[in-house]
Amino acid sequence: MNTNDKTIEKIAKAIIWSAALFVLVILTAIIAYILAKGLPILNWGFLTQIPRNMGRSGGISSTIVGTLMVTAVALVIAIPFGIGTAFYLAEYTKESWATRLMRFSAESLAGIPSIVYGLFGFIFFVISLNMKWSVLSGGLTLSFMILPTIIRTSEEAIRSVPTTYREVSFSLGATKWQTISKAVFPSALRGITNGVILSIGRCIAETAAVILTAGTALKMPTSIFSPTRTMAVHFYILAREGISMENAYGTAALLIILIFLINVVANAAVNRLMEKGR
Amino acid sequence: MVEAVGLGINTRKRAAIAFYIALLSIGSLLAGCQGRERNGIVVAGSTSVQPYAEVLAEEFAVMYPESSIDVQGGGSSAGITAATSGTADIGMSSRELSEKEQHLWSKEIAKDGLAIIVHPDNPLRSLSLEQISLIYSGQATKWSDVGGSSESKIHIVTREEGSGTRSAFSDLVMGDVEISPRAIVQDSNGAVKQLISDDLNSIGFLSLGLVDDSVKALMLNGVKATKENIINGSYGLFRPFLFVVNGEPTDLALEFIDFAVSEQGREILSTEGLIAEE
Amino acid sequence: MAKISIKDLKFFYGSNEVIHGISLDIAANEILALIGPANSGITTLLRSINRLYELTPGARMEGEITLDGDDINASSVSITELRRKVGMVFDIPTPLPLSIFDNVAYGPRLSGNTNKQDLMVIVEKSLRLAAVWDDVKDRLSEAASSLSGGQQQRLCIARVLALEPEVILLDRPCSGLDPISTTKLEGSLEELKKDYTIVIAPHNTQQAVRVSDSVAFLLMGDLIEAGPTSEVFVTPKDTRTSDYITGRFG
Amino acid sequence: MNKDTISKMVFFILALSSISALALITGFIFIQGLPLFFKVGFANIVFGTKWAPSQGSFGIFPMIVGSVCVTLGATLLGVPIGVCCSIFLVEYCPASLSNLFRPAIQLLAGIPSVVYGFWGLLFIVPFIRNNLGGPGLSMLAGSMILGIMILPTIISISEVSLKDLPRQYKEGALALGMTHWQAIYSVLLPAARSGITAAIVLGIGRAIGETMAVIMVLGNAVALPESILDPIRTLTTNIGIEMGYATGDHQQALFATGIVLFVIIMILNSFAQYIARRK
Repeated sequence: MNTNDKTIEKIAKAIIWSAALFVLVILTAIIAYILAKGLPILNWGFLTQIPRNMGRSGGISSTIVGTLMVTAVALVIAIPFGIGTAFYLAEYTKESWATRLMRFSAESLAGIPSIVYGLFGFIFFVISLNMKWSVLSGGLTLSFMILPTIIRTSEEAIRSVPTTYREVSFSLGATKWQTISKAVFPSALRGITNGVILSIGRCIAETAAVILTAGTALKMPTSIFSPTRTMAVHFYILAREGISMENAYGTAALLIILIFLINVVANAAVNRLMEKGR
Repeated sequence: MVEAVGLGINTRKRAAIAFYIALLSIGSLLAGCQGRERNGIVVAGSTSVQPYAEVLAEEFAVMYPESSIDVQGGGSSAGITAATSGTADIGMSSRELSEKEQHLWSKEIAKDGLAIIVHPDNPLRSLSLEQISLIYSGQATKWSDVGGSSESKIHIVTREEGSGTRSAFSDLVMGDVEISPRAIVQDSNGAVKQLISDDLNSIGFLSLGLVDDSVKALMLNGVKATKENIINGSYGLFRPFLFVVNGEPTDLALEFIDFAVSEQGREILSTEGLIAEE
Repeated sequence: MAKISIKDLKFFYGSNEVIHGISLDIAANEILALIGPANSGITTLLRSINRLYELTPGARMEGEITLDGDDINASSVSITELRRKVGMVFDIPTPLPLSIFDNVAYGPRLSGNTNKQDLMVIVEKSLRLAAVWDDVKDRLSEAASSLSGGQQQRLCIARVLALEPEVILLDRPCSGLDPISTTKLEGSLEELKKDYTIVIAPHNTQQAVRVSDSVAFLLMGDLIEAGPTSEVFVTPKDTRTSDYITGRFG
Repeated sequence: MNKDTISKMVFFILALSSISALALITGFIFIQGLPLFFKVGFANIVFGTKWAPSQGSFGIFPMIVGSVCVTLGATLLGVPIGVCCSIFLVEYCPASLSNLFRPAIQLLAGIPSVVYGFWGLLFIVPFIRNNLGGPGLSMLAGSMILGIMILPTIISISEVSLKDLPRQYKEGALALGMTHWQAIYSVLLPAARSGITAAIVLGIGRAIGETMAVIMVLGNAVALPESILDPIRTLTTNIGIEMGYATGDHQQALFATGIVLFVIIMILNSFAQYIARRK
């Protein structure tokens, strides 16, 4: 090793270390800043009271409920359709131009900006179908948004199940349905769950697609036809309009904690489920 | 142990299926109910009117605890569109109705001044309509062009296309002259105010009722932007705040509009800084 | 009557013919070894007996295979019934990602047997027959993948036995196993012969000599020679057979 | 009917519904947006420089330029840092640090984009205004925020593709007498090229599609920018800002903007598939 090599080695190492440090610093700066400003705001009252005076005072309970309702509607619709489609694509079709087209369109639609879904949802659900600003409109829009992601991740998970599992199951006299439900599905569960977790995160964090579909009402939603405001939208409006920085930070901190918890809890749940098998 | 394993899978699966069916049936049950509850209306539109409508709604709720009024932002044109399409029961507008919108029923609830605002530390105190128009058309680019001492570039801040405040500003100040495309566009009153309060070289326009210490309202030809000067006619920048309904208002919408223009309602609006006197 | 009778079997992957017309009878309660070098069509032959080849896109067979005199490709035959009658063990251990118990109970559960006591009886019997009960009896709810390779392969045999099949197909079942596991596995085959008809693709000719009653030698998709193991190995009729079993090629 | 037939039909119906839904949204956007292309003219929309929907001008060229410039800026900032960071995680990172690093990056990927935008408004915008001049709301601010936002995508995907390389690659390179860095630079990085490219394409996709964060920091002016300190508007923010108002031609113009976005994403996606296939 000559001296020149040594210098390059050192420089490269320095650059890579500083890039990593930079990322770590930025990460901490964003997360720590929001948490430091937001955590002191979080208390029982903040979580359980309805926002008052446009969110200037009171809590954020209705936006928490709104977020959960919109996300739930989106998942209830997108999960069965997404996973079902993935199984159909992976297990029931032969590779052809039609499946390639479907995969390409799912892939492309997964990349379409959420604002385009928002625009579509606003004109289609809210106005054309007269569903007005509601949990349902918002949830449907989000379900359209996450459907391609769920199809793609699930299909990938199903395809990565070893062929031997299917062969074993068939050789033991299983029907196609038994093979899919008893051998393929359990093995693909982890991948499918990862896709679903990803989608839950996207639903909760989404602003552009829900602001004009679910609406911005602060009242507690009473049914899926009530208009509502999700936490991310609430944060956007509070911060953007300068209504209340404290409550904005509190909302953001809660969002970050929520997303963190969903990752941790879901991962733990999947691990426990899978423990038996592997 | 062995039994427990076999049992576990089955019960869990059954529970999951049952839960899903329950969710779906709740969904369809809700869908079976007729739309939103009878005692609720949605008021949506201008972000300038929104805070005042919020206050009205809160007072209204004290008198009619059974009622539910959702106030949402979106912007004047959005509010008028929403009222036209039925997405909102009442639309809020901070500008006059255009020719195409004349078929709608509308009620003026108050008048509001339009303040030209700069950073509090900006030495400039007064501008003429022509000077404002020069700045916004992009012809005057430095403060010294309009009588200021600074050679710094002016950062023009405007609202987005469709905003009632922008439309009122265009009508009252610009006439046929276009606002420069180089102007910074902010999508709410709060965002304009925040930006002006941060940037020493910026200029913007804002609902007079929302002006506070963080920004400075300029005089127009030496006339202060105050309620009194608007009433006595010496300050000419003001526009109406309208409630817009598609067809004659009925039921709760009618009661709410009547409340807004009642003596009590006018008093509330007046206290909040609007010109609501008869 | 032969348990399984293969008449003029041809097999294609797309337009590529890999088996060129084989006829072969397999008697009940015997162990038949299919020997031959790689790419001779042995695995394909095994997979056509339980119609598992149908999973492979483009695979197609011609000719006739009968089980107890019934054409296995007849439209009246239920494919799941057929596969329950003709069990298969693969060349590598293939535990499903389930517990040991659930792996063995997989087949019985498919046919609707969910009674815990019944299942327990079947599982224990099958694991004992496959000579793996003592290794796993205390850890039935653990993941099957936690077992060693040899234990896994015997678990797979137990899983087939739990179906109470009539025929067992073994595709190089010992290829990944150590000598001790192989010996144990071969020992259990001797036991199983009493109740089942076994077709095995051994992983070498010595194993064929050790375990089989009769043997069939395949080469490049042709059946060269078939007969009782003692005859074929002692007095092969074809020079290619003698070349192969004496190790000149393969 | 047996369970097999039923399940196949159920799956088919689910798949058909999903595909119809995807077709619906695609069709809807095109049906809403295309008429304007015929009415106003393709060139007048895509290459027109004046956006004044109330006066019938629908030029979105400045927004296309805006989207491309901001995305390019984000890529220039985010890709080198992200790739370096993934090299760090695979090759240099002490185990104790990586246990902190990975969850943090996962978390960063999940933070709502509005939070990024707000953070940028608080720190990046004033920094640019005070040190570099201009209003602060600018292409540069947008590029920086997007550059940070695409880091998690780039880091996690390139990390996986580096990690999945056969161990022999590195061992072989070191056995030939290469230094650690030479092994990374001349063996590992080229071998992981397709994965890293996929990461970059995905990052670009995320940057082009982002809306709310950039509405807050870009300034949204509808003119062609003259410097990186000028406020600009992207295709997504154009929809985001005016979506609520839009009726008639204006609404169609926003759908037309959506179509342009759609086409850009399609091209990116085809490119990504081409890269993946070449692998």
